[in-house]
Amino acid sequence: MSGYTKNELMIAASARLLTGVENCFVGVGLPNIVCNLAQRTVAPELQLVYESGVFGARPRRLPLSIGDPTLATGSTAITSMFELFAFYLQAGLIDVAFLGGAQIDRFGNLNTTVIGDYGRPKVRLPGSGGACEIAIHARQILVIMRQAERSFVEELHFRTSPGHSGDPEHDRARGWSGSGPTNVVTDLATYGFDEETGEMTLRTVHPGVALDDVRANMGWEPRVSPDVTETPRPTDEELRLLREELDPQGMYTK
Amino acid sequence: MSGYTKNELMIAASARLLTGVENCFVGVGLPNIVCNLAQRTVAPELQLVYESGVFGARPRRLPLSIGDPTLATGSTAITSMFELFAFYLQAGLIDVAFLGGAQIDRFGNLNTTVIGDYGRPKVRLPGSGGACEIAIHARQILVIMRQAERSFVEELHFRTSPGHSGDPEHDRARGWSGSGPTNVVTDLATYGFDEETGEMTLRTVHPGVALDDVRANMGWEPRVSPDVTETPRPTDEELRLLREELDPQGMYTK
Amino acid sequence: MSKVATMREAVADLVRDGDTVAIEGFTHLICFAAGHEIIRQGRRDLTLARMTPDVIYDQMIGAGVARKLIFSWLGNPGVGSLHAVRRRIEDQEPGPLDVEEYSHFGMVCRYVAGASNLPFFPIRSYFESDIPAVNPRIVPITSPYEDGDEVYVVPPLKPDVTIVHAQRADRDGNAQIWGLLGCQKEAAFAAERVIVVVEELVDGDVIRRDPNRTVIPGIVVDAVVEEPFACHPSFAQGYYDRDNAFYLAWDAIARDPKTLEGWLQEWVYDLGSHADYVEKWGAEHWASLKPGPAPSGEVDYGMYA
Amino acid sequence: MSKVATMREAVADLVRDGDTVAIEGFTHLICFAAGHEIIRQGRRDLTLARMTPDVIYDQMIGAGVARKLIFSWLGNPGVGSLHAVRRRIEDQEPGPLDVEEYSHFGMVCRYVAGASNLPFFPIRSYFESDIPAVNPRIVPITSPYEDGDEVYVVPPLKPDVTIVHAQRADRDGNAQIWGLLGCQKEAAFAAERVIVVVEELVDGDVIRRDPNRTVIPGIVVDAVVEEPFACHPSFAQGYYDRDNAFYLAWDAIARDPKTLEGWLQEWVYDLGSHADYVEKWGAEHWASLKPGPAPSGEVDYGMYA
Repeated sequence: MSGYTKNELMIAASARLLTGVENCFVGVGLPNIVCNLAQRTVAPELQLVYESGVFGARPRRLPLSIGDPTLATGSTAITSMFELFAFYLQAGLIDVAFLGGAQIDRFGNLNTTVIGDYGRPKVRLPGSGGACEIAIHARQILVIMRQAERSFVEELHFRTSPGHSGDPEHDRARGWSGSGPTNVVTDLATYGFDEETGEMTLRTVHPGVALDDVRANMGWEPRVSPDVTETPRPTDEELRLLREELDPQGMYTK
Repeated sequence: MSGYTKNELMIAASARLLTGVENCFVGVGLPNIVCNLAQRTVAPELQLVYESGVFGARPRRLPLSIGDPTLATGSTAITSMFELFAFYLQAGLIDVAFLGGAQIDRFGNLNTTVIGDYGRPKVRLPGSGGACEIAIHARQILVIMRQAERSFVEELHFRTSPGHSGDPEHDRARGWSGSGPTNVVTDLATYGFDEETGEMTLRTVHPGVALDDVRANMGWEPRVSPDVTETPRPTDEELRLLREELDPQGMYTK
Repeated sequence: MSKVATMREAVADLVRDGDTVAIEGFTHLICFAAGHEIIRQGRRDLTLARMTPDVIYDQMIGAGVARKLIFSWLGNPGVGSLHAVRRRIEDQEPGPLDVEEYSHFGMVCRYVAGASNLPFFPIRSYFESDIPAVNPRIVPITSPYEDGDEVYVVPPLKPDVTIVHAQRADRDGNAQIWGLLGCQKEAAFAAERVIVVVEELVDGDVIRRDPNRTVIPGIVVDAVVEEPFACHPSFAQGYYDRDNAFYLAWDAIARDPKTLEGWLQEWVYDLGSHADYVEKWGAEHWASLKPGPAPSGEVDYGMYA
Repeated sequence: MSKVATMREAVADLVRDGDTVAIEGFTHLICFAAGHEIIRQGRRDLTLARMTPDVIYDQMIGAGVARKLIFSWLGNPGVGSLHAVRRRIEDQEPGPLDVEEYSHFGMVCRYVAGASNLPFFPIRSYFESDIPAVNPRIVPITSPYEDGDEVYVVPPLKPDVTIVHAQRADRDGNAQIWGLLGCQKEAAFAAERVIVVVEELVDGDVIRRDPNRTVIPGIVVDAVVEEPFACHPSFAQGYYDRDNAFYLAWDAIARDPKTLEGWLQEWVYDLGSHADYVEKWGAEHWASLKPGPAPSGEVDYGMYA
């Protein structure tokens, strides 16, 4: 089992960030697998929350969408979306949420709206969904994205969801329940954010990836942690869970 | 059956005001009997709505309070009080509501808060409850009160719930769903409100009551309709329903 | 993680002198047993919040636990007055009581704002009423849109402790309620600490079979107390009836401070717990309050595996 | 008073050219059959509102019914893009489409404001986002209280017509939903006219046995349509599964305007009604989407006579 895919590494690295977390806003795709893996390893108490209004979901199959019927059956509570956003999210009850996007900047601001000009976009992306308020109010934001020069950019085409302001004096005003993005996991490396400046900071580089590969795939010169290390590989147990229990068809792990 | 009590007359007169009405905010006591009588006579489609959050109640017994369990069982819908006040009442879906109070003035403004000074009241009354917003948003307000000089007053000690402003130019601003008080039924007479001035206007005097009795029991010289008549007596069928079906113990009709 | 506690433990741990306490429930599911335990433990200087203070707050205020009352309708529903509260306000006897009053919708929206982390909540009420004149926390603001409509706003209400009763909950505090819902959900989400008292503690699977029935999720709950008949003389839909005779009797009890004190001595101080109260009323009384059956029927969520 | 109608009648009576139409349902209970009937009846110049336009609005916009879209997340959930909508926006092909966009919470609060007769609704979102810069209807206001917090407000959304699907309703339109609730209640209360489509028309007594399950009361409903499988390829909890294979297939269908047009011809224009659509998919398909049982259990409301 010593071999593993890039996705398996990203999933395992992300799951470990959930150590001890009690609840998490889950998206579909990778975040869903990440949460399922964390529940079976580092966060046995983890409750899955979906913006569709489900709390404490126990999906019996891999959901294709965040509104899959398997999320409702057997969950702890189903609530209107108003209550989910107002009473749970805006009130600061959500510990962790996953976000991603077409573009991210060095302060963790995200673009999920357009590539090009808003009025006549080159690519019309989905828009905010709940991302704007999730970025503001989830206690902690984890970002999972593939890394490339066109997505890790010096300047966003559109700021859909706020990260850090870059201004330590005025970061995350009162009334924002969350502390913003804390980690980014890509297919090349993992990053944290500097507590002072809010700037994305390289923490670990994946096995087999050179620091220059990381630099070549982003639009700015990254701040590098003085104690940068290699990202830990997935353990045999993590790989077994992923392959045998969570995604036997390899929908998300290949 | 030619004899009847004052309450029976008030109930019958009030019930006839509900002719064809589709839904009504019900209080306990007289309004509850009034609505039940109307359902069996002039308003067979009438839905009973309670501010406790019940729509389409079918009480199997006379409820002592607006939160009686008999109101919930077998009703059409139960809703949170937020939704009842916001989506039903404030949105203008309630056709008729009953209000009363310790004091009423000539424009139908009501006091249910204090007798005397607010800071050190002679009598501390219950306060608004839902009355303030009901007065603003129910399409039509019916008032049932015993008439006396101390309760039909020139000047309220406290205006809890607005009636008409007395200023035809600025009565019932935009955003108010209701048209205000339209009728008052007392133990002596019934009143409407002048469409121009919003002033309470004597319409009918109960059998056996002299116009001077009516005048003697209010704090201002009432406007009198040119075609003032005698209040119709309860019919035999109304009395039968009240005595045999709706209130056999005479809790409210005696 | 189990949050199960006794009423004594829950009140001792979570209700502190000087707290703002909301025991909510609109006529339905008013947790009298929690109020009695707060009296028994001698809490003082509480600010008591409730839409309808009801007999429970007349008892608590009569027992001297509160310095302030936040409310929207002050009466004994279907009966008349709350005499202990009136004595404090009208005669300042045995001392004054601060009051802060709203309309029902205003109180509900205060809880909604508190639950939602909003600095204010807009409502179309209070127009041409004297209520804002005696409560400066109700203020007008103007719509920033073309309409320019003026509305009033109320501030968030965030109790230190909210205590609600539910028919059932699991050990994590996921609570299900049917019948009148009042504003318990909003009051619970708005609070810093939450005690859920239930008629029955049930397995988590019972909750998960009908997740749409869950009104208060365990995530906001600090303690779950199983205490049958805890709402008496209020009621629990499907479990027992409202004891209207007691509501009527309370009027006479509370009219005189001496009879009120005697009642508190006999029914609260002299008893160790709500279990003693249930026993003192006797099995016959509880049998008389039991309703007939009216089953909801069931729906199918479907198994999607 | 019975409000029962066929889908053809309901759409003919209640959906008019130029209307703002909201077919709501978050992933769950999206009434595709109503969208197809609107296409079939050739409505034009609609403003379509939905949190998640989903494949239903890709089909309707592909068919040319709309001039404007109000939304918060524009995608094929779990799959990718809505190609017909993207062509209108990116290439203005076959013509431009006005867009007005919010976040999810903003859209929900627009419906809440619309349902509540409020001129605006405050939310703590949009801070440091570019969304307000491209949507001038999202504006900042300041709390009148000591905190002085700045929040954003959104305006009410009051659709001319809201169409929602429910598992069941009675003939007066009292509708019950379980599983995901989305914002259907708020969208229905906000609308001038409401069509409720159901899997099953039931006796009023079924509704009255469990009044807490009622999500939309008949008082706001203009027409009730019984139309089984009306949500396909979306789903009805407990009745049929989401047809994920169709959502995946739609990606290829909609990528090319010609295949999209062919699909509309075959599956909408050439069929007289949703019953034909159900028949064309065939019994085996519906059997494959049927979930196993997962009963809710029942509760007791108690008979208080």
